[in-house]
Amino acid sequence: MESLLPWTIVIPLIGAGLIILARHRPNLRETVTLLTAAALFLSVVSLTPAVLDGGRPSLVIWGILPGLDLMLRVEPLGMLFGLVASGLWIVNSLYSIGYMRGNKEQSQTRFYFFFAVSLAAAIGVAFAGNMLTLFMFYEILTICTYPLVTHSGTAEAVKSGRTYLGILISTSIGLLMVGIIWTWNAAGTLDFTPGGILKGKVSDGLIGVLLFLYMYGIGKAALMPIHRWLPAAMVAPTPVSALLHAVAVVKAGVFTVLKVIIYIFGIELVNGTAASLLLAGIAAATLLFASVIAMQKDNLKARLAYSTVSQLSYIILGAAIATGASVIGGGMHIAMHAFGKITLFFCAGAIYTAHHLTLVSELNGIGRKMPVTMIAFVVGALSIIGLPPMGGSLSKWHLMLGAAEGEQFIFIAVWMLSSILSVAYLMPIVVRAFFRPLPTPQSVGVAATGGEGGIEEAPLFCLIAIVISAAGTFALFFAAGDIGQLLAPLAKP
Amino acid sequence: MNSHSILRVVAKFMIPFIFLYALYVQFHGDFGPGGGFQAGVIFAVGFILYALIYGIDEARRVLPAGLTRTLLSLGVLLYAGVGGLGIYLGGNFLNYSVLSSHPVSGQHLGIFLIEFGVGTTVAATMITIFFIFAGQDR
Amino acid sequence: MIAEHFPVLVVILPLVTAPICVMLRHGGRAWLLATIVTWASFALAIALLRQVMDTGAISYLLGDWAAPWGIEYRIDQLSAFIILIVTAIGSVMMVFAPKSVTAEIPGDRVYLFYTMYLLTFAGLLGMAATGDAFNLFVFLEISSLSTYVLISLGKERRALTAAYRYLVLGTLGATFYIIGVGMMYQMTGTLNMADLAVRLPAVAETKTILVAVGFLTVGIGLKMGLFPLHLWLPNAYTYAPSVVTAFLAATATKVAVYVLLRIYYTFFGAGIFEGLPVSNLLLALGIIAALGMSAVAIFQDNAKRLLAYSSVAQLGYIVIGISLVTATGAMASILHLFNHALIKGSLFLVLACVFYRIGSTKVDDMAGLGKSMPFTMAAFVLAGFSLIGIPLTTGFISKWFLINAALEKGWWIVAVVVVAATLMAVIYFWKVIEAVYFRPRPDGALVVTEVPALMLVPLWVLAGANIYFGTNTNLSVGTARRAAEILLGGGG
Amino acid sequence: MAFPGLINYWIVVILMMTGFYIVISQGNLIKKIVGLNVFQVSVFVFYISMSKVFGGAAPILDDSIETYSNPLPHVLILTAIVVGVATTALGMALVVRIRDAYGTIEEDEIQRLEAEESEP
Repeated sequence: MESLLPWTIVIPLIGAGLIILARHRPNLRETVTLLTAAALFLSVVSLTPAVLDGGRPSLVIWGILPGLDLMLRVEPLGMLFGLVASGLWIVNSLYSIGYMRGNKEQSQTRFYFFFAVSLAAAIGVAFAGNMLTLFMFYEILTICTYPLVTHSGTAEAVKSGRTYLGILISTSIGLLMVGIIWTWNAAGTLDFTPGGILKGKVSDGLIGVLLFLYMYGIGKAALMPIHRWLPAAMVAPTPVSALLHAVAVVKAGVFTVLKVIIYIFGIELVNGTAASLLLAGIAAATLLFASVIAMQKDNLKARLAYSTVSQLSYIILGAAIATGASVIGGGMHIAMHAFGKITLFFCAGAIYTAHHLTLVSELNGIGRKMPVTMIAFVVGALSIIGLPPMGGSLSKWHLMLGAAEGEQFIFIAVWMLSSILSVAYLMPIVVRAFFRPLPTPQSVGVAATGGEGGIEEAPLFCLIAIVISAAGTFALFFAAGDIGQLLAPLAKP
Repeated sequence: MNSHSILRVVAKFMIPFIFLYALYVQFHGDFGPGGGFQAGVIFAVGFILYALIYGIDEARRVLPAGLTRTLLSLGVLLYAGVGGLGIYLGGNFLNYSVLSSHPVSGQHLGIFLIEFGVGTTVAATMITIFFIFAGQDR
Repeated sequence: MIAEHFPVLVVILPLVTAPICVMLRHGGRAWLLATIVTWASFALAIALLRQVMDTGAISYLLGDWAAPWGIEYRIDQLSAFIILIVTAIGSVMMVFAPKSVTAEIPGDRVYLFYTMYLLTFAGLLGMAATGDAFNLFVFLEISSLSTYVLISLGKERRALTAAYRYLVLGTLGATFYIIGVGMMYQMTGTLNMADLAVRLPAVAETKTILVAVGFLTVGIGLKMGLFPLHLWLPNAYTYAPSVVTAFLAATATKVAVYVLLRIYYTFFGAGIFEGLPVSNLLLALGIIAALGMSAVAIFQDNAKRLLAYSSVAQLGYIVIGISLVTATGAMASILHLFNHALIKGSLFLVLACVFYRIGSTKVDDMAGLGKSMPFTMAAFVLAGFSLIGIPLTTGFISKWFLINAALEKGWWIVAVVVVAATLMAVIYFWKVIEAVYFRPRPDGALVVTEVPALMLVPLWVLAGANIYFGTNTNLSVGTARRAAEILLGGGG
Repeated sequence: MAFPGLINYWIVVILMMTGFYIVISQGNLIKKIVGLNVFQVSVFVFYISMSKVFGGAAPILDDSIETYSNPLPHVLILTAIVVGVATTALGMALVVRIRDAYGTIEEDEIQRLEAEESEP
């Protein structure tokens, strides 16, 4: 199955090329997107059995610097991230078709093209065999998503795009690159090695410095105060927010955080150091503050974006605690949060497509018009909050278990508090949607788009996607055992 | 200056001698002080004198711009050509010893040609510069 | 065995062709000839580099006069690398040139342009090839004088004053250089570089030599636009014909840096850095250049001038690398010479394309070009990423080694400076990008289309080289490393 | 060596500084070039005086002469003079064209004109 490894990156790129070729025939173009997504998912899936058996398919592409290769190497965490990203791409493509056509967006070919390239980059991040390779794909991901963020080309989009790119590029070039070079300088290698490569090579002080260079260098993980790009990115069309800024891009960030903690530093090296405690404190603060901010946002997508910031810090916190269970929990949360959040974004986009509503305060009674969408929204919200029987509850469980294992009980309290806060920012939406009366047509101009009372759902493609992702969120609750089994090798030092 | 008969006559008388002196400096350069640079300048001076007395147009008629430019280039090419000939005959670039069967006479020949190239170029350059500036006000 | 004459042929060929171009007196034919010759030189340069990498330094005695007395051409890894840079850029530029030149230079002067171009080309190659300190001066002046002419051929009248200012400062610089050489000659009685390297250490402590170091540094600093001696550079780059700017930015300053490297490491050996505060001075100047000039670049509204300041800033990186006095540092500098030539070469070629179409390089006038000139602007984006140092581009490789060198020496503050300057590069680069892609064409502006393929192809060759040498670093890194090792290993 | 022995260097330095001062202080473009020339000439003097060997004859080969002055710097300076001439000629040509374009050869006036140009 190793022969399929390069294809995981090549397939989306070929797809991107075909999309350009099919630019004058929208139906063909969208078919290409779907087929590419399916092919990518299959090729990623085909790697899974080998990884489960303890195999580590790897491939050296070429030597880029003396002693440093551009190489791919699949390990459990990357496997999981790759599965999530490629699997959700199929769902998201369905959704995109509905959304982009429903809203008659411009430059759709460019949209699908960069989407495919971004996926290639995300898979590259997932399967990178050393830090340099990861960094390269990480930067490509940043650059390829920029045209998607500024898709509309309005002044606001340009401004947000500037924030987006400014923060992501400056942190990655300014901090992450320095961190990587410093690591190379100290350790003489950048290969992801179980147990880390820095042990015994650097002083404690330098470990602290490096830890912060990495954590703030990985801007995609949106640790405060460099989280501003994520809400800014919400000007993008919703499918972009859904797949990239709830799944691929932000998960690439936290995924990198986990990778660095596990394979560069090594859990043992980080666990219990002063720097890691400080980092955990910052992550905890980000987690709570972002939740509080989310409560105050009336714009639905902005609220979800801050929720994402908060949820990402779950994973960073898990990485900072650096025990076996906490990193497994962190890894698991990548999948759980991905499904939950993409569902929520799908719903937000569906509401916009069907009724052009963007504010939470406008959502009174929407549940009666869009029952399927809003039920899916409830499913996603429950998962984010961390209630069974949704996937999110189990990853949170592992994370808390990890905190207990590291004897840092305060963070258990943080997670509990965070759950309460997420109830506070998600549940009002549900309450409004189902229990408040619909506004009268006179008070809201947009209601003129359709008659009152009847069901007005988003386009069919959107609806299918929403149902699939909601079902996935639910199914993950039962698949958590398998994920745990996949990730188990991470806990071994 | 067409009215100054004395100048015209004296100049006419002088210029051949200036040229002759230039040639002396040119060809005696490999035995004593002298050489292409000095000879070129002196030759140019003779010509510039002519231009000063008889007018730019008259001088241009004798030595058109195209000709000076060609001479300028030819001088450089002669220099480089002799150097290249050294390569062709098995030595290094600018090795004159191989130009003739006897190294010393080869040296002699080489420096003679090279200096001739230098002289031509310098003279042509000087005249060109003079013309460019002198022709300004028209 | 013509191969043994390559060291001199690579210089002589363009030098001889220049007067032939004068005799042709026809723009098109002169271009054809110049193109053939530059490509031939490129081929020679490749052969030379291979030869040098196989067998080590090549010595070529002009006129077969023995080395310390006669003029020696000496090609080692470093000079071969520099020759490769100059010929590669020079030949690509020649392919690009005809349309742009015809558009910017009056028809009856076009053949003069190619003549002067070849002279500059030959002068730069001569500087890199020669092993004689005074011969270097001659080539320096050949290239400088022809450069002044090239700059003065620019379309606006300010090109004239820019050329004049450069002439005054450039002549001062060159004269400073010969003063320094004279002092070294006075103390050692030799002008041969290898010989100087042997004899200088014995007298390195004398005042004469210390003064000579000062003169040489200032003289070459003027030529390469080392901060604060860069004052001529922005105007010269801004008002010169577009192709000239691209060529000069990619090669002329690089060769000057080469001379500086030669002076420090070959003439004096790394020991000079112990006796004198040269490295501290260079470090300070490099840091100020990198930070200050990047900051100045942000506020420019003419893209050409913006990139000119960026060049001064990038030179700061190179000087920082030199000032580290380690093999990695020197290597980072040499590598950046190569990489920056590719980056700035492509960026200025893009501006040449823009000028060709809209007759201006003001950032405001470039608004909306992203749609009408997609391929040109894509090259700009690509080269810009390289300037910033995004992975997979050459700029990243340079930064990688430069920061590595700084950390190796424990000077993490230098790493901070490099990073800070990079972030400023992001800002000034993005300023152009936003204008190009996110602003509409101004009302009533010319409707423009993509430039002809004859311009696009060379542009993309250079831009593509940014990717190629960012992913396959065997040639650049390997050569730079060997060159740096030889430089620091003492001698030539 | 006593003071008189170094007198050539004093002359060189005085010439050099004179030339340099003219280049910097004069606003007239032609005068700047004159200054540049003085500056260059000082270097020529420096080379030539440096090569003089006390008691040495002109370097023309003859059996009766034991010591020669060093001929190499003279040769070098010959080259440098040629370069200087070329520089001067080019500088002058530029000045002529600047006058055609701006109507003046005073630096401050040119700068004023340029400033007006950049602020339309």
